[in-house]
Parts: sequence; C-alpha cells; structure tokens
Amino acid sequence: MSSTPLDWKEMQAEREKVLQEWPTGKDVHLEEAIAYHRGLPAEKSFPLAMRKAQAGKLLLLQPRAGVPLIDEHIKLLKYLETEGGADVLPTTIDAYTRQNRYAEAARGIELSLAERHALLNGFPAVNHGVEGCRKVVESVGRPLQVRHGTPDARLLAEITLAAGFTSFEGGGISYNIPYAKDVPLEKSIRNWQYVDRLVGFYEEQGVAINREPFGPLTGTLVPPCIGNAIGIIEGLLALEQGVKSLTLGYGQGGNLVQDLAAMHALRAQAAEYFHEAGFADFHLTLVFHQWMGGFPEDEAKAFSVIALGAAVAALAKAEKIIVKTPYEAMGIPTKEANAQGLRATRQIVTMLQDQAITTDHEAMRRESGLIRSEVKCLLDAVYRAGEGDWARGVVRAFADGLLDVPFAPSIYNRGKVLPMRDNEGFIRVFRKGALPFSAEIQEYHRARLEERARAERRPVSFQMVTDDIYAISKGRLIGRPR
Amino acid sequence: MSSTPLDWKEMQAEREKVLQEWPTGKDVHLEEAIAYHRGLPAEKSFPLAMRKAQAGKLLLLQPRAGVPLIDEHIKLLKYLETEGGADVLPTTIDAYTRQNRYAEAARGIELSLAERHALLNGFPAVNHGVEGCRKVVESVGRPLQVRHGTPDARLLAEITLAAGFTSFEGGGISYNIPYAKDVPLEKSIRNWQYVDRLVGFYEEQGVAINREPFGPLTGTLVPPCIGNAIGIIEGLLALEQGVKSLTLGYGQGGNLVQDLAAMHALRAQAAEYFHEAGFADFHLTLVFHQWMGGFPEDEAKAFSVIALGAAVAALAKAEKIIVKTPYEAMGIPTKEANAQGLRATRQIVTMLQDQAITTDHEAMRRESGLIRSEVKCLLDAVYRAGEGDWARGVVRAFADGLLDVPFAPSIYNRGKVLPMRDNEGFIRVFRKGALPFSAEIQEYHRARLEERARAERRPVSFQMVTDDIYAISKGRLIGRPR
Amino acid sequence: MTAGPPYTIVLGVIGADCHSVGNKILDAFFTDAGFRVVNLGVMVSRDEFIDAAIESDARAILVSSLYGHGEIDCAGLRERCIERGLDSVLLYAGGNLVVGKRPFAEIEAKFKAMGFDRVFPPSVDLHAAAALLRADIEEAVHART
Amino acid sequence: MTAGPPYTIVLGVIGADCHSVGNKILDAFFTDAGFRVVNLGVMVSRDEFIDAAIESDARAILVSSLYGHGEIDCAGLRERCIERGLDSVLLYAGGNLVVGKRPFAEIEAKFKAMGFDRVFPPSVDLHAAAALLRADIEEAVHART
Ligand code: B12
Ligand code: B12
Repeated sequence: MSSTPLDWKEMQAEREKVLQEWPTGKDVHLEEAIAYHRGLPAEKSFPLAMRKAQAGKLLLLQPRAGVPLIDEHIKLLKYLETEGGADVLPTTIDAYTRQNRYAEAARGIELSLAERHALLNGFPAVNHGVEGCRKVVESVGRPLQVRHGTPDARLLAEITLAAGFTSFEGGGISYNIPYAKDVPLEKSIRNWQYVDRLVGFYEEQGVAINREPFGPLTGTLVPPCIGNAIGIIEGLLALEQGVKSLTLGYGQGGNLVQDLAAMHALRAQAAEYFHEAGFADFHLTLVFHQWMGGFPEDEAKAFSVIALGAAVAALAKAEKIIVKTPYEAMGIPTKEANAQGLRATRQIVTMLQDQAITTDHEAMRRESGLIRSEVKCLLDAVYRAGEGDWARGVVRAFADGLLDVPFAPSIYNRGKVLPMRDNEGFIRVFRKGALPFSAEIQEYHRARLEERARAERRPVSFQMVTDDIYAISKGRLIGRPR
Repeated sequence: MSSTPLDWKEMQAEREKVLQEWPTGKDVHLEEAIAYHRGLPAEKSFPLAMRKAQAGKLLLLQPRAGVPLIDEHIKLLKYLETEGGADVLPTTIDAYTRQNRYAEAARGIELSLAERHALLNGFPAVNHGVEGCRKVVESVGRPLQVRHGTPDARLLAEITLAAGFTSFEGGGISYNIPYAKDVPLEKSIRNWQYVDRLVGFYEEQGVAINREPFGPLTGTLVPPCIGNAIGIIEGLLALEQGVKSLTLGYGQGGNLVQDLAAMHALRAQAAEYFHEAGFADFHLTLVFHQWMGGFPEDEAKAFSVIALGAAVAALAKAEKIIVKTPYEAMGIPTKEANAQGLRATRQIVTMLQDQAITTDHEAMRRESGLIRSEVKCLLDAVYRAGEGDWARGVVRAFADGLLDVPFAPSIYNRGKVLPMRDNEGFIRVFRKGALPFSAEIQEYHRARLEERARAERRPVSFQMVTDDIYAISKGRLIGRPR
Repeated sequence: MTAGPPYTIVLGVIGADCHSVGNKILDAFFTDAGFRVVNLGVMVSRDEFIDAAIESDARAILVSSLYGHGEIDCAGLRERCIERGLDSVLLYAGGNLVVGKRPFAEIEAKFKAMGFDRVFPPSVDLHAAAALLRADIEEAVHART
Repeated sequence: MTAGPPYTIVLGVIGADCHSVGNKILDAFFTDAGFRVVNLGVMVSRDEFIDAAIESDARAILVSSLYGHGEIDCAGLRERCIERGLDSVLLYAGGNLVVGKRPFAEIEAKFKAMGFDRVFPPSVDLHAAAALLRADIEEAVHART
C-alpha cells in the first residue's frame, strides 16, 4: 500500500472478488450505473447541492437516519424531508453491515420483520442490494448520502453508488480507528483508496460523487488539531484517487472561540495542503457536526445542545450541518424526534443566517494560529514518517503515536493522548503521548490546564478527564467539582 | 407631579386611602411587615441574590409563573424550583388585578375553583391578601418577585411587600405605555413614585427590596435606544425615591451584535447618568429577557429561540435572565413546559458560563456607540422638555412624540415610530415619528434599511414591518419575501 | 385583495387585555382587504363593542383575546347583543382564547356554544379568514333580503 | 472506595459495537472500586466473554451494549454460559440496550428474561452499581459455601 493512484484496470480483478462477497454484489454493473446516474435529476446530486450551498452561503441541514426495512426507511426519509425540512438526506447503515457481517444483518432484517420493530440500528444496504437501494433513491426528492463507519466499505460503495447515491462518508483512518478494534490501517487505507478510486471512476465518466471524511472521530473531547490533521490527510488520499467534491468535517467541541477558530483553520489549511500537493480541480466544503459526545438525557437540555451547535455552524459559515435529536442520549430517534432536531436547528440557522460575528480579533487569531501550528507539527511528522508518502506515513505515525485519537477502540491506536478542557472550556491536551508538538505548544497547553487546576483548587488529573467526558450530559461544559 | 422625593409623612393619608381600595388592604401594617422581613432568611432576599450573582458572575434564571389559587401557585413555584432549577422565583399577577379590577379577579378565583382549571392568567395577590401571599413566601426557598404590568400598583405593592416579597417589577412608563390604554402618564408616574417611595421606606428600615423597571416594553421590535432610555429614566425616578437595588432590563432583539452592544451600552450609560444625577449608593444589575415577541408554535423551534436568548444573556454577562417556555405561542405554560424552558436555558448558560467572546471589535464598538448616542439624543430631549425635571419631561416627551414606543396600546403614546430590521437583522428605525435623532443617526438608519431594500429588491415599506413582526414565529429573523 | 363592497366590521381586543400588536395588524389587514374597519383598540368592554356596531351599522364584530381571560370576557356577549337588538351581527373570535395550551377543537366548541359564529387560533391565515368573513356577511345579507 | 476482596470481573462491549468511551470509564471505575477487572474492550463475542470468565475465575460478567443491537447480541449468553459450565456467574448488562427510546422497565424485563441478573440504563450511578455488584457477589459466595 502506498500513496499512489490505483490503476483502474488493475483494480478489476479485485472488484470482481469484492462483488462476490455477498449475492447482491452481482447486480452491480458500472455502465448501467453511470447511465442511471445520468438519468437522475439535478436536485438529487450531492456535489451540486454542496456547490449551491457554498455559492448561496446556505447551511444545508442533514439528519442521521436508517432503519432496517426498505419501506420504513423510505417513510422515514420522506418524513424528514417534509416535516423536518432536511436539505440533504442520509442513509445510515447498521453496525453489522459496517463490519461486513451481512449474515447477521440478514437475521436483523428477519427479526425486525417478525417483531414489528427495528432490531438493527441502521439500513443494511448491502443486503437490500442495488434494486432495494434504488427504491430509496427514487422515493425521495433530495440528494442521498451513505453514512456508516465501515473499515472495508468496498462492497457497500459499489452497491450504493451503483444505486444512485451521490455522496459517501468515511475514510481509511476515520472509519477505522473510532469504529473498529483490530483492522490494520494498511488494510483500511487500501480499502478506502479503492472506494475513492471508484468515485474517481464515476467522476471520469462525468458523474459527480461527493466524498466526506468523518471529522469527529470518537466525538469525545478530540482536540481540533487531531481531527483537522486527519481530515487533511484523508482529503489528500481521496484527491489522489480522483475525488473532486470533498467535504471535510469538524465536530463541535463546545467552546465558541475554539470551534470557530478550528473551522476557520480547517478551511484555509486544507486548501493550502491540497494546492501544495498539486491538486487544483476540487471543490472543498465543510460540514459541522453538532456535539458528538454524550448528550443530556433530558430533552429540553438536549435541545439546547443542538441549538448551540447550530449557532456555531451558522456563525462558522459551514456548508452543511449534521443534526442531532432530543433522543440522542436514549436511543435511535423516532422520526418525530429526528424532525424536531431538524426544526430546532433550522430555527437557529435561519435566525443567524444573515448575521456575522467577527473572527478578526485577538482570541480568535491566537486560537486559529495555534491550531494551524499544531496541525503542521502533526502533518510534518506524518510526512517524514512516510518519507513523503502520506499513506505509509499514517500507518507509521499511528504505530509510533505521532497520530493518536483519544478514547478510540482500535488496537492500532496508541491511546496515550488524554484531552482535557481548560478553564474556559477549550479542549487542550493533558497527556500528549507521542504527539509531535513543539515545546512551545506543549507549554501553552500545560499553562492553560494549570490555570484551570488553580481555579478548581485541585491538581490536573485523570479525574478531570472523566469529569469532562460527563460534563455536557450533566448540563455543563467543563467538568468542575461541585 | 414632579421629580422630587415624596415626603413619607405626607404620603400617609394617601396610603390610608389606597389600603381601603380592597378589604385585604387593612391587613397591611408596616411595622409588623418590617419585623416580618427581618425574620426572613437571607436566601429569600432578592437584592442579596442580585449582589451574589454580580459578585460570582452568575446568571440567575427566573421563570414567569402565576395561577389563581394559592395552593396551586405554591405547587407550581416549588416545581419550578426543584424540577426547573429556578434561582429566583416570580409571582405573575393576573390581568384583572393589573387593572385594579379586583371584583373580576374574585370572580376568576371562584370560577377557577368551580371549573377546576385556571381561568385567570396569573395570581391575584391583592385578593389573596397579606396572609395568602405569606403562605407563598413561606413555602418556597428562593427570593420572590412580583411580576405584573400595573399602571397603579400601589395597593399591590403594599400587600406583596408587607407579605415578604423582596422584589417588585415595573415603572411608571414601562407598566403603563405597553400595558394600558388610557392611563395618563402623570398618574402612572406619580403612582410609581409612591411604590418607589414605599420601597425607599423599607430600605430606610434596613429591609432591602429590589426594583426592576420593565425593559422590553411591547416586546416587539423595540429599538434598543428606546428601551434603554426609558430604563434609565425609570432608574433615575426610582433612585430619587430611595430605591437602592435596581435591575434594568433588556429584551432580546435577535441580532447578536446589537444585543450584546445594547446590554453593554445600558450598563455603562445607566451608571453614568445615575452618578451624574448624584446617586452613589445603589446596586445596579441587568436582566435579559428572552425574545418577547411572537414565538413559533412548534415547540422544537421555540426551544431554539429560548436557547439563542440564553446564549446572548450568558455572553452579555447579565445577572438575571427571564425565561420563556416552549408553550409561549400557545398559552400559559404547564409547570412541566415552564421547567423545560428553565432546563434548556440552564444547559446553555452553564455551557457558556466560563466562555467570553470579545466585544472589543469594530462592529461591536460601532453599534454600542450608536445606541449610546441615540439614547443621549432621547434623554437630552426629555430633560429639556422637563426643564430639568425627568418626571415632567417624560410626560411632555410622550405628548410630543420625543419618546414613542412602537405598537403600544396607550393613547398617551404617539405611535408614530415604526421599527424595521436591516439586512443583518439589526433593529433600526424606519419611521422615526418625532424621535429627536440627530441627522447623522437618521441617515445611518436610512442607509441600513436601503441596503436591505436593495437586497430584497423591494422598496422599504410597511409590509416589511409586518413581515418582521411575524418573522421569528415563522422561523426566521428578518421578514424577507420568500 | 378580495374585491367586493366595503362592509363595516368592528374590531377590538376584549376585557383587560393590552395586546396591541395583533390588533394593529388586523386593522391594516382587513382595511387592505376591502372592509371598513372600526377599530376600538385594546381593553374593549362588551358594551363598547355593541355600541360601536350599532353606531356604524356593522355586519360583524371581530373580538380578539390574547391574554387568556377570553373565556370569562366573552361569556354573554351574544346574549347582550340580542338584548340590545343586534340579533343578526356576526361574531368572530380569535387569538389565545383561553388560559393555557388546550386542544383547539375544544376551544372552538366552547366559543361556538357561547354564540360565536367562527373561532380562530393565533396561527390562522388571515386571507382565509377574510374570505370567510366576506362569504358569511354575504350569506347573512341574502338571508335578510 | 468500597472496601473488600478484589473479586474478578470480566468487562466488555458485546457484538459489533465500537463504543469505547464508556468501557474505558467502567474499567477505571471498577478498578478504583476494588475489583480486578479483565477488560476485553469493544466488539466482544459471547464466547470471548465466557472464555475470559473461565480463565480468570470471574464472579461476574459485565456486558455493555450501546449501539442498539444488544437485544440480538445478548440473546443466548446465559444458556451458553451454562452449556460451558459457568452456571453461577453473575450477568450484568448496561448501556443503550435496545434500538430506540423504550421504557426502561420493558428493557429490564426483557434482559432479565434472557437471564441477566441486573440491567442498567446509561444514566446509572456507578457507585450504586458497584455496591450492588459486591453485594450480589458476596451473596453468591455465601450461597455456594
Ligand atoms: C460518542 C458516540 C459515538 C462515537 C463512538 C466513538 C467510540 N469509539 O467510542 C461514534 C461517532 C463512533 C459512534 C458511532 C455509532 N453510534 Co454512537 N453514540 C455516541 C454517543 C453520542 C455517546 C456515547 C458515549 O461515549 N457516552 C459517554 C459514556 C461515558 O457513556 P456510555 O457510553 O453511555 O457508558 C456509560 C453507561 O452507559 C454505563 N454503562 C454502559 N455499559 C454498562 C454496563 C454495566 C454493567 C453498567 C453498570 C453500566 C454500564 O456506564 C458507562 C460509563 O458511565 C451516544 C449517545 C449519547 N449517549 O449521547 C451514541 C449512541 C450510543 N450511538 C448510537 C449508534 C446507533 C451508533 C452507530 C450505529 C451509528 C448510528 N447509526 O448512528 C455507530 C456505531 C457503530 C458500531 N459499530 O458500534 C446510538 C445507539 C442507539 C440505540 N441504542 O438505540 C446512540 C445512543 C445515539 C442515538 N441516540 O442514536 N457513536
Ligand atoms: C408581545 C406579548 C406581550 C406584550 C404585549 C405588548 C402589547 N401591548 O401588545 C407584553 C409583554 C406587554 C405582554 C403582556 C402580557 N401577556 Co403577553 N404575549 C406577548 C406575545 C409574546 C406575542 C403577542 C404578539 O404580539 N404576537 C404577534 C401578533 C401579530 O400575533 P397575535 O397577537 O397572536 O395576533 C394575531 C392572531 O392571534 C390573530 N388574531 C387575533 N385576534 C383575532 C381575531 C380574529 C377574528 C381573527 C380572524 C384573528 C385574530 O391574528 C393576529 C394577527 O396575525 C404572546 C405569545 C406569542 N404569541 O408568542 C404572549 C401572550 C399572548 N401573553 C400572555 C400573557 C398571559 C400576558 C400577560 C397577562 C402577562 C403574563 N401573565 O405573562 C400580560 C397581559 C397583560 C394584559 N393586561 O393584557 C399569554 C396569554 C396566555 C394564554 N392565553 O393562555 C401569551 C400567549 C404568552 C404565554 N404563553 O403565556 N405580552
């Protein structure tokens, strides 16, 4: 595995094998798929929607949603379109499919049919096959994206793209490290190069497909630099395989200044790296995720977490926002709860859409400068580790802890980094593990955390990390002692 | 009537008459009342709570709440204290009592008993008398404030203050112009001087009572300068009568920069005017009202309006926030809906409490400077009209339209001012009536509105005002054509 | 807007209710819609409504109540109209007519039982209301002739 | 924290579930609370739980499921334990155990019927859970002797 464009012809043998992994694979015929896409109306194109959002300074609202049975799934999406006012639609894939456990997904479909309630946490697109997925594509009036968390999403991509989906979430790092336990990065990166190359093929045929690396990672106190660095790398790997429409993601951290600064830094720095790497023909947009960590159980409080996220996304001028629901802490939302999340978000977004808050001031400049320096430290180290090859660099960087995602389940992640909020709620790094931060950056984080420790009259400690993890679900931002 | 301290002795004859307006008046005995207050625990003191809020940089949460029957009212307040987490409590008075129509209030109590549901929109404190009100004071663990809208609140103040309430909302302008149809300002100002003097008497006896002019006025697109100017005048009139603990209010306008700038301007400018007028011994705090205009019917959207208000209050570092509920557009909330509003607000406030967003930048400085110049134009004119007497100045200023509250019901209000949002949602003045703005200020407003007109490709017109009035309830801030 | 003769209607907010914003909008709206609007503003008593209707020979009285006391304030309005000889005037009510959030069907039934011809929630589309009003007035006019 | 012998417990997130944050916290918490924790991390199969329990002579298996497939993943765990000779091990389950928001009482009944000794919602107070666990283990130990 290395950071080079896959040869489309050479990939055909592999494609054949992939398409045999489950019986539905045999229905994928690329030429027919391309023709099918060409016949789809423009309002179902995700890349076009993202372009229009950017041009019109709109913030598109997207829910998460997926249920096991096709008809129910269509009903759900239509409801979110009409009652929720979603601008673009998802199809969230169940967790068995994400692990390529299609037999278990099949059992989940059967049980859900038998028990008359959903027993899978998403839509098993592979099991439903091209035909089933097309029913969905044809029933809704908005662009559709596959949202999942699949280290090996080759078959899923083949089927859903052939079915007319026009956006595909994920990446070799972001859909492995937070989502898997023992998938080597070499494998997941290689498998995502396949996905990106497949998207590149569609692009070559004039069919635009949007790709979206998963920015929030574990969603839990991830320091912005880690998410941004990984997003930039996944962007580079995608562009290399011919991806043109790219949406990088950021998960709300909770501190307004940090969130705005991080979005700002991500947009600028990603474009810089992409241009520097020689890419010119791409369209970059940003997606903001409402708080991805533990939510409050109380729905009134959950609404406020949703609203605050919506406000930041609007002020950060993101192109898209992924919306949570008042049921977040409890379980997969009903369609009603899901639409409530959308409507609450819409209210904020529309109230703020004509407003600007200046980001041209000291605190903002300092934070966004800091994030960019941190990202540079990380990316320099990855580049060096890979001797100029990003893919190889990533594998070595994770092995050495130069990249390290807090709280991730993967054994290929060192797991030595512990984040912590400072006295104003900025996410800082408490234990840096082997992250290659400069002395100056380290010192800055240390000082900020000491400031909090003094304010709370307790030493900087692991207990603070735990407290911070629970804080938002307990109605606070910083996990201070009571 | 003039702007001079009322002589306490001379006031006694008037007090006697006031206390005879309804049978419950006879139970007011000031000495006993003072002794009763002295026996109340410190945690029931509103002025103390406001002091602590300011010292500890806390934002106190206060709901609105009042039902006709004492036991139900107590149940409601306790619920808001425990399940809602309210920091300070209200007793919202019904609309008959506000108009001194105690016989109708009595009928409302009877009917509510008979029909087993509330038929009054608040707590008829005069009818319940000192004893009834003390039941409330003794049943809750937080400071209590009377919230109403009464042009002649003399008897209400006598009874509730004697009963142990420690804060009293209102003022001679703010509880007349938006709340009454044909009460002359001379009368309401004089009657509120009585209330303030009564509070001053309590203060002389060492019993601190908080006073809170009603900042939001009609709650509907009121330009900040109008609310701020009236708040400052009511503050001056209150201080003159011996009030010491003063909380000025501001109602959310919807544009973040304008709201922050207005709060900032109000705090600084009020203190300046008070000091200039020779007052030194007062404690000034600010209360922020979540959006006071028409709310969206949809509860999810209402939650977002609530959350945005909470965010502004937290960032503006107000000492208190008056909380709305998800039922706002529909009717008086249930206790559950009321507590939801509080919990939603708490979540935002706590998430933001340690955060600061800088107000030291161009847009903020410009807007807060503008508001201060506008306020100065208005106050200069009032002062001149009264030949140095604020009370007389107010009466003449309203008669001449130098002060003019948009959409107010009073015939003593000219009603010539029409506000309108500019292209970023700042509330500007479309028709200024006789407001004594400088040419420069007028020109600024005009230019901002022209900018919007160009963006919307329609002329500045009354239709825009109507559209703006409906906008937030329809999920937007600015009433743009679709 | 809707064409047709400029029927006279009386408009006001009943009782001790001070909510004036909606009233100002209704005034402007029904005027634009071709009615002759006698607007009594806020805090209007039952008899003031009736006086104005008699005086202006109005076809309809549009009562607003926002503040929750509508149930008390509106009771007996129809009887009083009849008592004072106004037996064919249309009575419309709209706003937040009762205290609290109650199902609109219940509120509508209650106010219809009190003698109101039509009852509207705050979210009513005013164009629809104006069309109904014109139709109702015309039906009443035909019935009379 | 709670004093007492360091009973061994097996901890893990069942099925294809990747939610690792709670698992790390539970590990730290029960360790601090005086248990010997064998943490299998995320994505643990039924047999891996049982293998670990046999190998470590554990008194209890603490199964987490957050992602919604708990109902499918946990079915048969008790039977499999018995099959493999682990007939007195305590089975605890906690997390977002089913798909969607369903009344906790219903979820608890369902999991108890599957043979779990105790069932916890995500909002459980961990101190209370640890105290219960210690008491349950001690009761089981006494019953055996
Ligand atoms: C962060 C998060 C993620 C991160 C996880 C990162 C990681 N690797 O850990 C990411 C983004 C990757 C993710 C992915 C998914 N997630 Co997720 N996720 C969450 C979220 C927001 C927080 C979870 C968390 O970390 N909480 C903080 C920790 C401290 O709390 P905890 O996990 O609840 O654990 C505590 C308690 O449950 C309890 N407990 C747990 N087990 C046990 C056992 C015992 C014996 C005891 C006593 C106590 C106990 O103690 C723990 C410590 O306090 C929750 C919703 C929420 N809670 O707000 C959804 C949630 C759990 N996720 C959900 C889903 C469905 C998924 C996905 C399938 C995607 C999707 N369809 O949306 C994938 C899963 C893929 C997979 N293979 O598992 C659903 C589950 C739905 C349901 N049960 O009906 C939830 C509830 C969100 C929702 N409402 O839809 N998720
Ligand atoms: C602004 C406002 C105020 C301002 C009013 C300023 C003023 N002078 O106008 C202030 C702050 C002073 C105020 C005071 C009070 N208010 Co107020 N107020 C509101 C609020 C937020 C908006 C009202 C508004 O202007 N809407 C915009 C206009 C355009 O809409 P509208 O008034 O609904 O009118 C439209 C429709 O109803 C309809 N309509 C009305 N009548 C009719 C008639 C017909 C025939 C038709 C076809 C249509 C129609 O058309 C109108 C135009 O579109 C509402 C809640 C809400 N809606 O969000 C509460 C609300 C109306 N107020 C309420 C209350 C209780 C009060 C107070 C008693 C204080 C208190 N206890 O909280 C006092 C009233 C004192 C008194 N004497 O009346 C309650 C009423 C509760 C209930 N019915 O159960 C409400 C619903 C808030 C709540 N949920 O508690 N209020």
